[in-house]
Amino acid sequence: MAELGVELAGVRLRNPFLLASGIWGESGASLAGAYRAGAAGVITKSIGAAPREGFPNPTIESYGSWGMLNAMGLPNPGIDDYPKEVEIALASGAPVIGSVFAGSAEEFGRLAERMAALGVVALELNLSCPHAEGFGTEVGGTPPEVERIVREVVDRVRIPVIAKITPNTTDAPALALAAERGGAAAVSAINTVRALAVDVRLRRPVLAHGLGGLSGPAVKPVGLACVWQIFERVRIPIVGVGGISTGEDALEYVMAGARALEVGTAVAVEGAGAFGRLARELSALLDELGIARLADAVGVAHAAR
Amino acid sequence: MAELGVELAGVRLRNPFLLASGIWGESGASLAGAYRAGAAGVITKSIGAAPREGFPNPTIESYGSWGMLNAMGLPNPGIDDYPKEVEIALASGAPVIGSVFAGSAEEFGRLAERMAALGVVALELNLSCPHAEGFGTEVGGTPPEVERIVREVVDRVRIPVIAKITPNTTDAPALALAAERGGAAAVSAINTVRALAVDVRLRRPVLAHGLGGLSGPAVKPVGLACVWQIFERVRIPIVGVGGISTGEDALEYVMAGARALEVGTAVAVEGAGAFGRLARELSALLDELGIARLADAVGVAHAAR
Amino acid sequence: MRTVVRVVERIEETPSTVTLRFPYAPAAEPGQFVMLWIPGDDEIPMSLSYVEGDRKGVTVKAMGATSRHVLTIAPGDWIGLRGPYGNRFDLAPRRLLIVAGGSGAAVLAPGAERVVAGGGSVVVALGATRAPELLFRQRFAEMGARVEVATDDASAGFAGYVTGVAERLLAEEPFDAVWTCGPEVMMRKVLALADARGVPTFGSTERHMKCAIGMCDACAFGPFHVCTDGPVFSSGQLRSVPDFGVFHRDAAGRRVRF
Amino acid sequence: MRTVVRVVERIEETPSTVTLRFPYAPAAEPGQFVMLWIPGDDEIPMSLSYVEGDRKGVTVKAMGATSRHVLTIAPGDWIGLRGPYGNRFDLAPRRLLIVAGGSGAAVLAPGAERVVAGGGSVVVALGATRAPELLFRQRFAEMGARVEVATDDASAGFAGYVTGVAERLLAEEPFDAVWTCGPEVMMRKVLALADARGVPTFGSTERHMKCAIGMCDACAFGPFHVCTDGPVFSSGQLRSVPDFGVFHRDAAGRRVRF
Ligand SMILES: Cc1cc2nc3c(=O)[nH]c(=O)nc-3n(C[C@H](O)[C@H](O)[C@H](O)COP(=O)(O)OP(=O)(O)OC[C@H]3O[C@@H](n4cnc5c(N)ncnc54)[C@H](O)[C@@H]3O)c2cc1C
Ligand SMILES: Cc1cc2nc3c(=O)[nH]c(=O)nc-3n(C[C@H](O)[C@H](O)[C@H](O)COP(=O)(O)OP(=O)(O)OC[C@H]3O[C@@H](n4cnc5c(N)ncnc54)[C@H](O)[C@@H]3O)c2cc1C
Ligand SMILES: Cc1cc2nc3c(=O)[nH]c(=O)nc-3n(C[C@H](O)[C@H](O)[C@H](O)COP(=O)(O)O)c2cc1C
Ligand SMILES: Cc1cc2nc3c(=O)[nH]c(=O)nc-3n(C[C@H](O)[C@H](O)[C@H](O)COP(=O)(O)O)c2cc1C
Ligand code: FES
Ligand code: FES
Repeated sequence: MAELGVELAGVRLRNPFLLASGIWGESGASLAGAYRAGAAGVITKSIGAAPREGFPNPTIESYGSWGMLNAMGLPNPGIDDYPKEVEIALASGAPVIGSVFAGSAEEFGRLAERMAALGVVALELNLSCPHAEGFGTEVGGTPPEVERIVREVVDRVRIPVIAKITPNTTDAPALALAAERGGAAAVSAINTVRALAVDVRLRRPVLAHGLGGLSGPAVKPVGLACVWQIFERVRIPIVGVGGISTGEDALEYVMAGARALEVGTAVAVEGAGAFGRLARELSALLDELGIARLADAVGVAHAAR
Repeated sequence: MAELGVELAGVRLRNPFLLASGIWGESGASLAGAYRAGAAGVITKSIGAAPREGFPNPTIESYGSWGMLNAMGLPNPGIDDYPKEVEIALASGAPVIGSVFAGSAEEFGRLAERMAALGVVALELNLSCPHAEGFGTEVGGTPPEVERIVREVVDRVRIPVIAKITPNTTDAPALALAAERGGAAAVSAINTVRALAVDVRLRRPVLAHGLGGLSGPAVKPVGLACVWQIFERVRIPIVGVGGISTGEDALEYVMAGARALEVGTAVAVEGAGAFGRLARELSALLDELGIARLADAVGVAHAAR
Repeated sequence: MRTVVRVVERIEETPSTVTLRFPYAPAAEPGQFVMLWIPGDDEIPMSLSYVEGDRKGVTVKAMGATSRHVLTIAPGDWIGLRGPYGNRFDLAPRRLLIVAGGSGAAVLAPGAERVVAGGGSVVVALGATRAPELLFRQRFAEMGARVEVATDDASAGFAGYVTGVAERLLAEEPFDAVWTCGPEVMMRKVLALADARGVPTFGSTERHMKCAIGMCDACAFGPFHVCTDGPVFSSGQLRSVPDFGVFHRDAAGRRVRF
Repeated sequence: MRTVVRVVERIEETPSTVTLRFPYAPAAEPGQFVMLWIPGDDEIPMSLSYVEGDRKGVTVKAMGATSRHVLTIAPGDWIGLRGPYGNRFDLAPRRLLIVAGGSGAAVLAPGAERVVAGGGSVVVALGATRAPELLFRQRFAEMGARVEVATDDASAGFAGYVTGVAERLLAEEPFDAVWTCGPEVMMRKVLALADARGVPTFGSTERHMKCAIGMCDACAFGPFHVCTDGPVFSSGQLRSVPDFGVFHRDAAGRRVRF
């Protein structure tokens, strides 16, 4: 049986699969459920300084099996109300990674301190939400912004900081390099891909917010390209995310350069059972290919070039 | 029966559907075939100054019904050998739009002059190929570059110039605005979305070039977002392209702001019959919705906001 | 996968409640809900009050801005739909007690019709603030159910909460199951009453919904998601959820006490 | 949709030609081809020389770098496959003449087997530079076809081009159809010979291929794409294409005279 355990920025994970931010992360019980079902760790919903209702509905549109469009608008209870959810999640034994978003480096720093104080094992900075005005890519879309925010946070907390990078850029590695310079322990890629749907009968965008972000199988090739390019230019570990729904998808990401993985849409589609299935599929695939430890496969596709 | 005809930058089109660049555009007979099958016009393969074999195979990977990955590497016979193909295409009566790519503004200008001299009705500048080193986004990925190239070409030809924009950017409207400033008569969006596939058994990228571009249904939401955003900021007409495979897809693009459309992957999947089907579907849909002229629907989804 | 259709019929059920009927082909079962999009306004969860055939229906009570907007929708207007989502009522009970408050009857009526059609007997304890607001009183009667009503203002039947009626019925008659939908404090009480008699309860719960596909966590209900694990939960599930009847979450995910 | 499999068998057919057999489930018909990926090298079009069941095969003649590389592949090595692509031979003929040159026999053999199995008679005019290069001479004989050979160096059969044999056969015997595959100049000659006798011809053509799905235009052949409209074309189609036997296109799409 292949060894699926990996170490990410000093955090030991029993397998590479983390619950992606924004899926099930509003409540501690849901986070705990993901861990109990087999996730190696869970990333909270991105939490901000104040409660936010997010955008009005419709907030999601499905494309059937290949993709999902959403513009939730970063709804979250706010950091003041969130501690009890983290507590419940931690009580399950799950390594919890706290995701935060903010409108400035200073605010990121303050939030990060508060999140870190809750006992999370690492932080993920959402620098990449493609649709919320004043947040996400609007504050973390360029290398200098990424570097400044990461540095501010790294200076204020003692736990590893993961910078989550947008695919809506000409140059993802430049953003990852900026995160590395700022002191990030890892980068995760990708957040959703900017997208839109129109209802021709109603002559309007489907989502209340208009623009949203695409996730699910259709973005796997996009995420793989980002991870691939980042791996060629940065040294810190990469967390691969985007469209992972089979063990083979997972291994594609690992061979492209990811050390750990996040799963979002597939968990929503299938339920928590997705974690167990992914681990079983990945394990069987590694055995078939004679790979003893998943960690040995990180980035190997680059050697073939 | 709804009126499908549109005018794009002074060119009258019998319907909005143009054959997208890179699909069937290497030979004049294929271009002529697309027009005879119902395309309103045809865009040539992107032609360069010298013949290019493109990347070795594998150059494409299919994701079944929802998408296609390619890294052709801009194979083309070169402008010296291309006149006879344009001649054959023009002989069919087709409005031919000449697509060119180059490594510098100066080279774009020279090529554009030669292409224009062949009698094409307009030029499309490929500023957006996501995978060929030294071309595409590498020379047309930033607003100043786009503006410089477009201006150079506009100064040297008398026919309308369409700038083809990349989706691999933080800010597509900024690129479109740059094209507008440079004197472009229209912008087209999108080219393919940067993407990658890994074969886990072979431990290598599937495409010989590694990185490629995603096309087909999966990129429709991405193309719609670009067209939507561009429409809000530029005045020149927009040509929508990316994942159009039904009449409803077409109307989504039009309502998001496109005045004409290009169809690529769907034509390859279905054959030339796709053009007739698209026109029939679009016409029936307009009738159902009581829209007398397609042109009346351009950008209407923005009014709902 | 969203469908946009034109409403074909509007029926005023009570002064504050309207049924909209529309063509919608996807197969649905009693207990399931759709996301109902009012173009230009919000998209809100609505149980299917008519599940059979291609002409489905929802029955909407005016609560806030969007539901009030729904009441102004006329035949010919466009609505957006996705679903059906969620689980369904188990239709096995032969002697069924239904306890409905407010708009709760909307989700309970289709299942009651199926139970009656299958030869079961159904008794409905139907509550409202006042007599004209008693939803589906006639529909329940017409399907062959026995209806016992309760109104807060004593304008019809038992004067007070419908749980009073339920308590009496449970004491008087044997039931295989209780189905309930209404204010959660009411449902909590129903659960306690039925538990005391050892009758299994199935409650249809409501939580704030956004995605409706088990993704966003807005509808978190203890370890469950109402949109995919519910909306119908069994006694055992309801008892296991500390939130039940105690707090729900607002659009931001904050806990709000009932 | 690409499949990566391990080669299970390697058969040396001639000094320059090797057959690889491998597990590949997708159904295929005589005339169709696959894109054969040699990892780390190119991906090239190859007719299926074995189409039946799950154990398909290709028969590759060394032409340039990649096909030479194929000859070094051993059982256990990985290859990539996609397809089958393209059209198929019409298997109706009862009296079939096959004219094969070079590696052309690879695509013709599976169809010949089917025709013989269906009770038809098959005569094969098989050409090569020299006797050991006569591809599938034994396979044709074993299936029950009559084989008449031609070699450039007179080491077996008719001394000269296989079209010489074809010309004689067409003069001597009645045929319902001619199938041909080989150098295009040869096929052009075969078409002329068959036309002169009024026998319909089906030629399997080759053009540079990249996408193999009718997208990139690399395989443009007059108004056709060899990958999707061919590779098998009828006499009428072949006559209508000015390119046939005159020019093909290189990897850049430039016209190259034969
Ligand atoms: C599974 C389910 C089935 C339902 N079935 C019916 C039904 O058949 N008939 C009926 O009249 N009502 C039903 N509801 C309740 C209905 O969704 C709310 O009444 C409606 O959303 C109120 O919207 P509003 O904008 O008018 O009210 P608001 O002023 O926005 O709020 C009034 C109340 O409705 C709740 N609410 C608002 N938006 C949502 C939302 N997106 N999801 C859930 N609750 C929301 C609020 O939390 C508040 O408690 C159902 C709810 C759920 C979860
Ligand atoms: C539909 C089809 C079926 C074929 N079936 C067979 C077969 O069963 N057996 C067999 O031995 N050969 C077959 N071929 C020919 C085979 O594909 C070429 O011999 C092979 O591609 C040569 O590659 P190379 O790198 O060794 O040669 P190179 O040195 O690259 O070139 C040698 C010749 O092969 C041609 N060639 C190279 N690459 C390609 C390509 N991607 N597509 C088409 N032609 C190419 C060149 O144009 C040149 O004429 C078939 C070709 C086609 C189009
Ligand atoms: C409904 C939804 C909500 C999301 N919310 C967040 C969020 O709050 N913070 C964040 O960093 N990413 C968020 N994401 C992005 C995911 O974490 C993930 O990067 C993306 O969905 C791609 O992965 P997937 O294809 O596995 O879903 C959200 C995605 C979805 C679909
Ligand atoms: C095989 C292939 C080759 C392409 N070649 C070119 C090209 O040469 N120049 C160009 O501007 N776009 C090229 N494109 C991009 C298409 O023109 C189009 O922008 C893209 O495929 C999205 O549209 P679709 O989803 O309808 O295919 C190519 C696309 C494909 C799939
Ligand atoms: S409404 Fe999103 S998880 Fe239930
Ligand atoms: S090989 Fe691309 S069109 Fe035939």
